[in-house]
Amino acid sequence: MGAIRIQLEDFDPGVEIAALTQGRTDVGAVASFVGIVRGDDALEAMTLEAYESFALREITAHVAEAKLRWPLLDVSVIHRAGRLTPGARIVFVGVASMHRGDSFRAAEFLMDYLKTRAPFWKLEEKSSGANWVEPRGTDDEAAQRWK
Amino acid sequence: MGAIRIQLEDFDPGVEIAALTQGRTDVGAVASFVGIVRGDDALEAMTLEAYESFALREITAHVAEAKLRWPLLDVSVIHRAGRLTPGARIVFVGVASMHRGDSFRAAEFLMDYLKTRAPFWKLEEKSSGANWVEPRGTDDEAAQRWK
Amino acid sequence: MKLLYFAWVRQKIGRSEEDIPLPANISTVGALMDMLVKRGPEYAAAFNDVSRLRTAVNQIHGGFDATITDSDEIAFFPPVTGG
Amino acid sequence: MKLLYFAWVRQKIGRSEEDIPLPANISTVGALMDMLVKRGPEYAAAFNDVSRLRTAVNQIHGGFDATITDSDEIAFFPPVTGG
Repeated sequence: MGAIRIQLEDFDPGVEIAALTQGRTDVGAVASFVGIVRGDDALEAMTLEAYESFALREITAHVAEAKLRWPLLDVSVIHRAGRLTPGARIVFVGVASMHRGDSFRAAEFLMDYLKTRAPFWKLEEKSSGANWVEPRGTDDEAAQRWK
Repeated sequence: MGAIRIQLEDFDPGVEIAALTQGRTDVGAVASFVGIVRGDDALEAMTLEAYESFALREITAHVAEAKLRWPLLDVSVIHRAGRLTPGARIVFVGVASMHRGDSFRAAEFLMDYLKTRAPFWKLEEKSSGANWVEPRGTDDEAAQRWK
Repeated sequence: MKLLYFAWVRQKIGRSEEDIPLPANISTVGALMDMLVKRGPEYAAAFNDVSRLRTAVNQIHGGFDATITDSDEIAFFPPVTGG
Repeated sequence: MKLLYFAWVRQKIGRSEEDIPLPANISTVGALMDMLVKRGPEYAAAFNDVSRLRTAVNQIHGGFDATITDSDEIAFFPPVTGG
């Protein structure tokens, strides 16, 4: 069974992928995505702050929309919060479907939402200090595709 | 480090995803795909036969092409051969990149190749008997997109 | 009513949430902000640049003219940057 | 030369590979097939419907007019169906 969770702890993508197909034989495709903290520009750490209840509600609504748009069998979205260092996993999206195209489309749709409009804020720590990340135009364009 | 393998044994998607980012902090995105045997139409088992040396050579060439098309950091392709029952994993593609769009594009490009033009043949076993699967038109269309 | 603050709004105000009663004469997010600004300079600093401020009432994005009641959850935060 | 057979081609011929010397008068895949058909009905059955047959020489797809030498790996198989 898929799950929607916001958590401080790390996750195991293999466990999450397996959970999407456990006990069923109608799944032909699982597309998944793992987002990771990049160590660009001497980034030392990134703290993710979530409006958790709002985020869970919006993620649930976007998963429901994805299930209306594509014939999906199950979906998982796991998003971490808290202080993460370069190389750490941030987010997991996994989509199970009969055919591969639907799972790829839906996984990218959910990631575009999560990376642009989900109620999270990022505090970047560098040797020069800590700064809240500002929204980026290219991410908005990615999310607009699905309108 | 990524890998290109054809094998009889099962694989662990979590281990393969982790291998793509091990020891580096420049990866921001890992898109991956797991293909699974569906139990449609009372399928009892599917035997995958590979022209292994040819398949490895063609997969390697397509990974190289993907790296030319998109700025990728690492790629893994693992394909099983042999007799598989419904629910069994068949294929894994994992693509590490800085940004999510590139990893999604490349993973789908590689899957479209693998599912349509890679030198594998499928023998389906049903209660009615065993039959070699014929090529499908919709899969060819998926592969044509990348021309 | 329950007030929630996130990111630099939270940092400037110095807390992540608080429960305060809604005064009878206040019925919009904007009027609530005017009231909070009078409570201290930390609110004035947080609400200084409204072009960079977003709000939600009961987890629904809205403008400063959104109406509020004493049972609402009202959140103030910068534009979201996603996960 | 090394001959490889896959899927129902392999099943009809009854083996997955064999090494045979290339006769001096044969220089194309098509001529090789004509020679093999004369070796027995299993080859005739496998090569019966050439519209459903594909070949590769040294792991490069080609037509029945592809030229071959004694050091080549020549494969016969149905249209690939992918993994």
